[in-house]
Amino acid sequence: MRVDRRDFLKSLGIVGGALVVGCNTSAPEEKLHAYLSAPKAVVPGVAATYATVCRACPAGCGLWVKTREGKPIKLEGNPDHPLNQGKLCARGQAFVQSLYSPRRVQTPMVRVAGELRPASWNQALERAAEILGETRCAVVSGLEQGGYARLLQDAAAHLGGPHLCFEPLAPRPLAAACRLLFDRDEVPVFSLAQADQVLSLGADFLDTWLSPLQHAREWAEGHQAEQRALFVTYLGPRRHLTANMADDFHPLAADQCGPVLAALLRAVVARQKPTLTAALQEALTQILDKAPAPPRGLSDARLEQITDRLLSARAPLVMWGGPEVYGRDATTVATMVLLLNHLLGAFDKTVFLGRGHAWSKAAAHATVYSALHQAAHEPQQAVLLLGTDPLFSLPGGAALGAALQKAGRCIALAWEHNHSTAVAEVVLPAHHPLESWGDYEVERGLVGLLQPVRVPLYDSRHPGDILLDLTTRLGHPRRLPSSKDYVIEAWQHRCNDLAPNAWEDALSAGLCHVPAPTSTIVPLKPNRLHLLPPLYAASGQGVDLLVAATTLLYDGRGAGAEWLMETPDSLTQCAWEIPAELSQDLALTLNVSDGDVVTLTSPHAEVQGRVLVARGACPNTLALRLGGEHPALPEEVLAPNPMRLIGPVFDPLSGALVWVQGRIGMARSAKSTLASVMGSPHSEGRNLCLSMSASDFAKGRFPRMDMHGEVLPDAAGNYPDKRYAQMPVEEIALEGQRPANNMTPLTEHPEQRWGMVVDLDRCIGCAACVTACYAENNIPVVGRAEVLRGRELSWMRIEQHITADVRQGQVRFLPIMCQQCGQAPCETVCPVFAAYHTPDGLNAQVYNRCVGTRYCSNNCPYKVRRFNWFDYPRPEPGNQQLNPDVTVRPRGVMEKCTFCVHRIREARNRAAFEGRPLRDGEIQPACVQTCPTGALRFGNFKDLDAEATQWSQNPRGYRVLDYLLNTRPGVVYLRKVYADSQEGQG
Amino acid sequence: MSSASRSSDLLGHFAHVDTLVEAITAAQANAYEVCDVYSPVPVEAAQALISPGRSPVRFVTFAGGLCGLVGGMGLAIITSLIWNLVVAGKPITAVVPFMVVGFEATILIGAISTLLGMLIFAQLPYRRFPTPAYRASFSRDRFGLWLRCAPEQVEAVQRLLEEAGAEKVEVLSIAQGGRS
Amino acid sequence: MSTHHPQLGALSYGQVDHDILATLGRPSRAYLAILVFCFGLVCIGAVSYYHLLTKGMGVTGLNNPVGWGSFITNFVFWVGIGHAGTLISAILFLLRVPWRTAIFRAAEAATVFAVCTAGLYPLIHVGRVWVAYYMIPFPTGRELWPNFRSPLVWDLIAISTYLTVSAVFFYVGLIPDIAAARDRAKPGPRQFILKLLSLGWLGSIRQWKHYMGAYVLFAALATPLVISVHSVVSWDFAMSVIPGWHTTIFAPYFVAGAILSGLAMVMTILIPLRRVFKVEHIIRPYHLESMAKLLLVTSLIVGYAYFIEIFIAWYSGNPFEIAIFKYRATGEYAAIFWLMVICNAVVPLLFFKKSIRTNILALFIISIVVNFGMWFERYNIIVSSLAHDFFPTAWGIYEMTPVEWGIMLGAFGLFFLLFLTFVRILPSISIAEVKESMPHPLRGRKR
Amino acid sequence: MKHAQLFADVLAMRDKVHSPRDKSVSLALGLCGAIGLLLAFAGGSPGAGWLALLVATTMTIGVAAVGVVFAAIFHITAARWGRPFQRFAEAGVALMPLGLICLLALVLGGHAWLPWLQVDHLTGGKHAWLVRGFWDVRVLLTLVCTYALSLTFVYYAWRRDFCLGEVRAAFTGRLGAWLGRGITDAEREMARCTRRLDVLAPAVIIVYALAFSFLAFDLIMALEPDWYSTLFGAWYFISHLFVGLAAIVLITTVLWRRLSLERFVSMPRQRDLATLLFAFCLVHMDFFWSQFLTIWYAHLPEFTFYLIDRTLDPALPYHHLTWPALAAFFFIPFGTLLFRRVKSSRLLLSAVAIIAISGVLLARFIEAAPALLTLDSPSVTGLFLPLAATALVALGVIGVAIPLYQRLLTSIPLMPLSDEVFLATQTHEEHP
Repeated sequence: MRVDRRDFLKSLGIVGGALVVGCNTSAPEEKLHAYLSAPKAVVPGVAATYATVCRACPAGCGLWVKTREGKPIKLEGNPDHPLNQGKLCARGQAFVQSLYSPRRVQTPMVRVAGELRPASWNQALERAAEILGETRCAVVSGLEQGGYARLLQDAAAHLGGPHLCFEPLAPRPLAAACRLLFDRDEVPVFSLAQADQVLSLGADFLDTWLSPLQHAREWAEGHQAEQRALFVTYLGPRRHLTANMADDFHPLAADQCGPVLAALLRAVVARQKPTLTAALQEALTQILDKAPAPPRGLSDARLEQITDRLLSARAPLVMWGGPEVYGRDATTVATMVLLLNHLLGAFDKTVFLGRGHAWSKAAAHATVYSALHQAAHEPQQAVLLLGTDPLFSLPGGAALGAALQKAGRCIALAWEHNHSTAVAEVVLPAHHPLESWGDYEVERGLVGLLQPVRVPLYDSRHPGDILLDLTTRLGHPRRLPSSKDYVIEAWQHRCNDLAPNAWEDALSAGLCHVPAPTSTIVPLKPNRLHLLPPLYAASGQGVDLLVAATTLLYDGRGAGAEWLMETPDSLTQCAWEIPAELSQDLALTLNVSDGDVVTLTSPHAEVQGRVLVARGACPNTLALRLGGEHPALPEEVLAPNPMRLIGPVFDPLSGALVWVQGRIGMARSAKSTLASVMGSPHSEGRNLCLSMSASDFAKGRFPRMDMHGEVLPDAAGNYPDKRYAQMPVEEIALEGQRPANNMTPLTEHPEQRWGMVVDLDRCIGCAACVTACYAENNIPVVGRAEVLRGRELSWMRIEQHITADVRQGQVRFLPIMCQQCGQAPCETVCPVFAAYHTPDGLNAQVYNRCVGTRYCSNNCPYKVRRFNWFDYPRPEPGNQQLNPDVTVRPRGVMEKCTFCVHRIREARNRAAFEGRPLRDGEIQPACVQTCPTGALRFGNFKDLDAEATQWSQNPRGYRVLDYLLNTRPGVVYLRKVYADSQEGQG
Repeated sequence: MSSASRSSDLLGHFAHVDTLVEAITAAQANAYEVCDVYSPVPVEAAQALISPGRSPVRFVTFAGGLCGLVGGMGLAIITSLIWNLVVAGKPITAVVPFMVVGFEATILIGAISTLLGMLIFAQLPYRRFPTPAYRASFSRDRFGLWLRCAPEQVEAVQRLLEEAGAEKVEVLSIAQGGRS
Repeated sequence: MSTHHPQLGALSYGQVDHDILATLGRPSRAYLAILVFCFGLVCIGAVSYYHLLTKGMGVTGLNNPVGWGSFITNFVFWVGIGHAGTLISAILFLLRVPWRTAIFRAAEAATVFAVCTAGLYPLIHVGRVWVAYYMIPFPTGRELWPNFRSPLVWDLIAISTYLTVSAVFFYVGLIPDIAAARDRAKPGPRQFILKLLSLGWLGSIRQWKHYMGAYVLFAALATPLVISVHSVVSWDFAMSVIPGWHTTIFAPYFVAGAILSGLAMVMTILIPLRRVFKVEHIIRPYHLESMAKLLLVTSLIVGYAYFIEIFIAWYSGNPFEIAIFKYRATGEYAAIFWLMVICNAVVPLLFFKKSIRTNILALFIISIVVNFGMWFERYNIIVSSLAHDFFPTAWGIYEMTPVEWGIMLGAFGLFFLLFLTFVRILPSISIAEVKESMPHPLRGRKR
Repeated sequence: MKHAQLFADVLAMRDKVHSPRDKSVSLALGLCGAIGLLLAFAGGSPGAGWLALLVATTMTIGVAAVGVVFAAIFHITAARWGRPFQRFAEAGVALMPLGLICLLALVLGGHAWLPWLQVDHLTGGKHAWLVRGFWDVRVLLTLVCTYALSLTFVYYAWRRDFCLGEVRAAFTGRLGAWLGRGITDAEREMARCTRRLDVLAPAVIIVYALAFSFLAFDLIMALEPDWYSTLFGAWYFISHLFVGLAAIVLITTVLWRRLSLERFVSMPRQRDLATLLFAFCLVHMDFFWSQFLTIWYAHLPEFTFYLIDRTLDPALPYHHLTWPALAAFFFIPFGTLLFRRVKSSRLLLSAVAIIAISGVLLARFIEAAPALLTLDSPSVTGLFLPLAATALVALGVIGVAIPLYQRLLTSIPLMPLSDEVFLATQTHEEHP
């Protein structure tokens, strides 16, 4: 109780503080522009939403920042942004946590006698200027494109060094290949929008590759069961989410992408010889002759299949990329990919050049590495790190770090402490992107605008302004007074809009979009192909080490956000765990099982990691996820940083890092347990996560659950048991009456019966919904120890099911949140009515009334209720993110999902206030709102025209365990429709 | 009162039930007033002579039980009507589960009223303890027969008691009107 | 209600009176030592609970699938113990079973104290004990009422009713004995208190009449109550939808189990008691053997339930039912399961042999074995079903933590502390009824 | 001295068992039965025949077995008051042949009525359990074994009486001769019988409980192959204990005047019997309630459909029978037996017994009917014929039972003369 009250007082304090601050700062001399209808000034209790850009990864999706009392509390996708169209991934959801990170740099710091000591801005800047004065300094920032980037370039020019955009996952080989083939140093834009056949070689396009949200959205559109236009084939060393969702999936060694492409090319060439120019043919032969053939681990029949699919495709698309496959021969392979796409006529259908994709600006790893190396070893060289942490993301970071610290010519502008700030001579606190002006041009003509959405938490400054300050101190006149002016200048230049308050409108919209010039087919210049090195085949002893980027941790920066660590990875079902994924054959030979600790040795380092046996991984591979050894991680998370295991080896042609460096040694060292949230993935013949074959779907033979389990209709389309469970709509028709399988009349819902439809066919397991739920509902983060005890508090979970019909190590995902049962077993057992059924069909949980008997949780068949075992700490400044609309639950009460009831109530009040009925789609729970593939739909089942209601009547629909328990859930699941082509394989 | 003032009391100590019963019968035959009989155990025979019939406590119990049933069901039904929340689609006035409440209440109130009934009819707690005729041995192994007669009959009664087999006969000296 | 007792013919009223009241004499050193030990246990329990109270439920081994653990196990266990008392005194009273008289007092005491102990557990186990009163039906300004559709509320009502009724029954039964004690007591505070407690009982024929009349009614009310109370406890589980919990046989099965455990506990207590208090001539092997027989019957019923549950699970073809029984027999809790079967359904079968039923040591050992067995039964039922219910993905494992052990020890300490204090203060064998069960002293006809 | 008189009285009872009207009564009842069967099988209501036969069978085999069970219970518990009723209880064995014949008929006709033969999706163990041949053998064996054990018990109980010379002399019939054969040392033989009884008594009870649980599963529960309930077996054998006790009450009250039982049974003892009936009425209801509440509350279709069909589906007529059945097997007996007046009046007591028995009969009917009958209309009239048939067949059983009973009652002493406990009750039995 006490703590409850304290929290309440705190939140009061926050509000009050906000008001005080709010007056003088959150409407500063430069006005912030709220989105359309939002109030101009901060009104307590009313959320103001601002548009900006997500900088959690280089994709540059549009953001809406929901602020209360001048504090950002929740990030949503910007519906008007063409890239993400209102959706947001888990990383985007968690981006707000980096604003409130406990590791924020709070004051300028200067190294004195080897120790970083707080200093005044002036001292720090003086020291920095001093360093810069006597050196040539490279400016290393994250990926930037636009006005701010221009500022950085100018500054770099003044400082006498280059401006490098460092992105660990930069697809340099593709850019290099483009240069070779088309004489353009750019990364083409890949789009699944029109594609009908997609072959992905390693590329995890649904969740980490280039522009995941966009790809995911396009995939969902093309792949939806009702009108399926898209077929995805995946070949690659790792079963990541994309592989898991692929219609046809086959594990393939990293170094076999080249040979496979070669084989495909050969096949294509064989078909198209007549149409090809002599030069091209000549070039092709040059490449293909260097290619070893045939590929290992892929049967000719399978290859045949794939080739046919590609050749018969209307708009094929071949994608390749990702750290798992970037090898010594990356450029060669990339070239082959582009060639194949070219020959398949994919250009301008699914592959676009000349869009000026931001990724093109990403610097080569080699360049960045050498910049750092010089700063470390050459007295005239310095480096200025701007927000990025190359020491964490580059091989040999540790050595570089030590040298840099010794050299003392490293200046770090950062908002969070990281490996680089640790070695810097001067550390200057920079604004968090949510605190700063800026812009980000995803591709030519699509400019996203950043605006500060809160008063800076600490004594930080805009990095751009800091640079301007420094250059001024060095005696270079400012071209423009501040970084904001650079942004405006760039905006004017790009979207020269002369309307009176165009700028304000642009800010409100968060972007300006000038349709990009549609590229014409760029002539292919085959004359330089002979420069390409031959394909490289891995050799030697040991295990293939695959460095992996994952949904939640991306290039490792995700590990900085608690939510992303607490959210279990859908594939590993582990929280607070970055396991070493071991292929099954290796697990057998090493005799290790999940949780065992193994020692990994490479020429460069020896590290330890917890094993997770990865079903469906390519034999003899060990995948290590980026994110290990992130400074934010607590001790007990035994996670190695894969970059330590590989050396600074770069592809000479593209300057890209060679990620696949071959073999490492491995030894079993100790027993331990994985912090898994999953009991058993095997469904044990329990019909929980259901699916059906595409052929059944085509024939309209929809299975239905009845008392005897899953039954198919007979020829006449009838089902044997009359007593099958009703679906929501039939049920609503029966309200007030007693259906055949009920002993009592059904409860009546006067106006609404809120419900959700979950399309298992669309769910890719990206866990954005789970993270969104954490963000929206003030769900405490419990940490690894508690997860091990089975005490995680997530209201929603993405379950992993291995059902009878899955193959090749794929798994099915089943998002489970409170089912809002019409006849909830949990309600009736509660002695105090803390759990009850609201008139609008929700399964309400009254926290104040809850005594904590935990009977409801016992009796909940879906096990979606969560108990507060302790009072969970919410340290400053993280508590500023708490959503004031949602109670912070005290120790000893049960909590659970209620379809974001506060949003429902708010919308209902608004509607009542405006004297109108609720509109369909007006209310969106956090999970539904953010789901990138639109797998979740929410609405009022009593409104037959509502989108959700329509979907709930889909014949694929079923309600989990309803046939057995008569719970009449408010959540309808639509079966996954799996491709028949998988039948009989694996 | 007036009769009491002229009456005198005798107490016979008995070691055996049959002698006690004999004495009671004789006393009643001679129309001596049997004030009370003390015994360490219930003696049906004696009771049949002194206060025949069954104890009326059972009616109190029955009434109590009935009230309990009605009260219990009533409580459950009325409260659920006052705070009519739907749980698990069960009816608001769900008689089936309320039966349990009704049953328990029946027993509870029934038992309590039984206790009250017993206390009332057995005059417990007995405020005027100990009565002049009560002896500690009556809670061990002796039976006490307390007779009252006119002063002139004292010897007769004494004889009667001794013949019946009283181990010892006391003539109680009671203050005038000490007992009524 | 005069069922003449075959074995007590030899004794006289006075002797009985003396021997039984003799148990209230000066306490021995050993007794005090045990008392102190029990108090120590209580302290351990208190400390553990304080830790729980200040830190939160998290200090237990409970987790998401397993919301109930040792606390509810102990709750059911103690309520079960609390059943022998009323069974022996009420049902056997109605059935006029002769061997009741010598032992029912101790049994009733055990009942009252066991139910008190049990009553603590729901409070210990709720997440917010400071609002536990929400469960009690009382009028508030906001007219909030408990949910009478919830088995927990039934439980609350049933247990409190049971406590009240058995306490009343216990006290009423004590009145004549308190009177006896009063009459032997030396003047002083003790006598004064006894005087108050005895309500001025005279043992006059009229008092006896209403007393006996009421006593039968108490028995008649208590009998269905005993059955209902543990049925209600069983319904805490049977009303749910959880495989292994939701099964119709639970009510009778739990009642039988409760009586089994209760009898076992009473035996465990009586056997040393009769020795220490030198009342072997009043509580005879005959009594213990009769209890052993009853114990055997209930153990057979429990065995029947075990068997039928598994058979029906197999017969049903319900994958969830089958899975849970497979899990119980082979999963993490298999040891508990098999111990349960052996202790409750196999070991008591030894009582078919007269030589064992009549061997005091064997009785004592087996009664303790059954006590353990019944604890395992509750643990097995509660934990295993929760650990593996519908969603394999949500399965989990529960293990007791030191805090829970501490609280459990505390409960045992409390129970024995109360009981031991009682046996020194008031007669733990009913004087009046032992006398009653003997043939009336008759001089026999003269002439 | 005293005993001689007692023996004389007991032996004299034999001649009072019969009365002139009995034959006609039993004939009339038997006729009812015949009509019932005719009506059932030829009455044009499919399934009614087997239904009637099934219900009658369950009741018959139940009553036949339960008598001995009570005898065994009396024997184990030192319950003195039950002794005078011992023989009347044991006489239940007279129904055993009839019960066996009925069951045999059911088994032979199994293909015509066993519903699970038509069901194709038998889940779980039912594949193995509900198999025709196995089922036949199982059901018959179960019953035969139970009966064999009961008969052994009864044999020793009666043989102990026949150790007494007077008894041997008095009963020279075939049964008597067999029971009394080869007795040389009466004392030792009696002791031996007693030892045997001590062992057999618990066995009888245990075997009864197990056997009848499984008969319940096989004969009644399996009629709805999709439905199952762990308590069903117990509920079934309890309800037959209830019926059996009611039958004992009925027989004794009917024969009371004829045999002038007040000679052996004082009014309080008669009330004790009534109280026991009351107790069983409560236990019976407790089991019903435990089963009903659990299903009602958790509300799982797997279980509820059974209740729905039988208690509230308006598309079926059975819900009309629910309350009558409840009233008959609980409310009426409970409401009446509360009162001493009813317990004391033999007339009222027998009436209550009859109502209770018919209540359980109705319950069995409701349990079995929906699975066996195919009704075209939800109107209760459709039930008239099957119900009437069932009732008539039941009467028929009684018709057949009467002479069997009398035959048996005339060939053994009606009081356990060799039972010290009984003799003790007779010596200092306090008189009303």
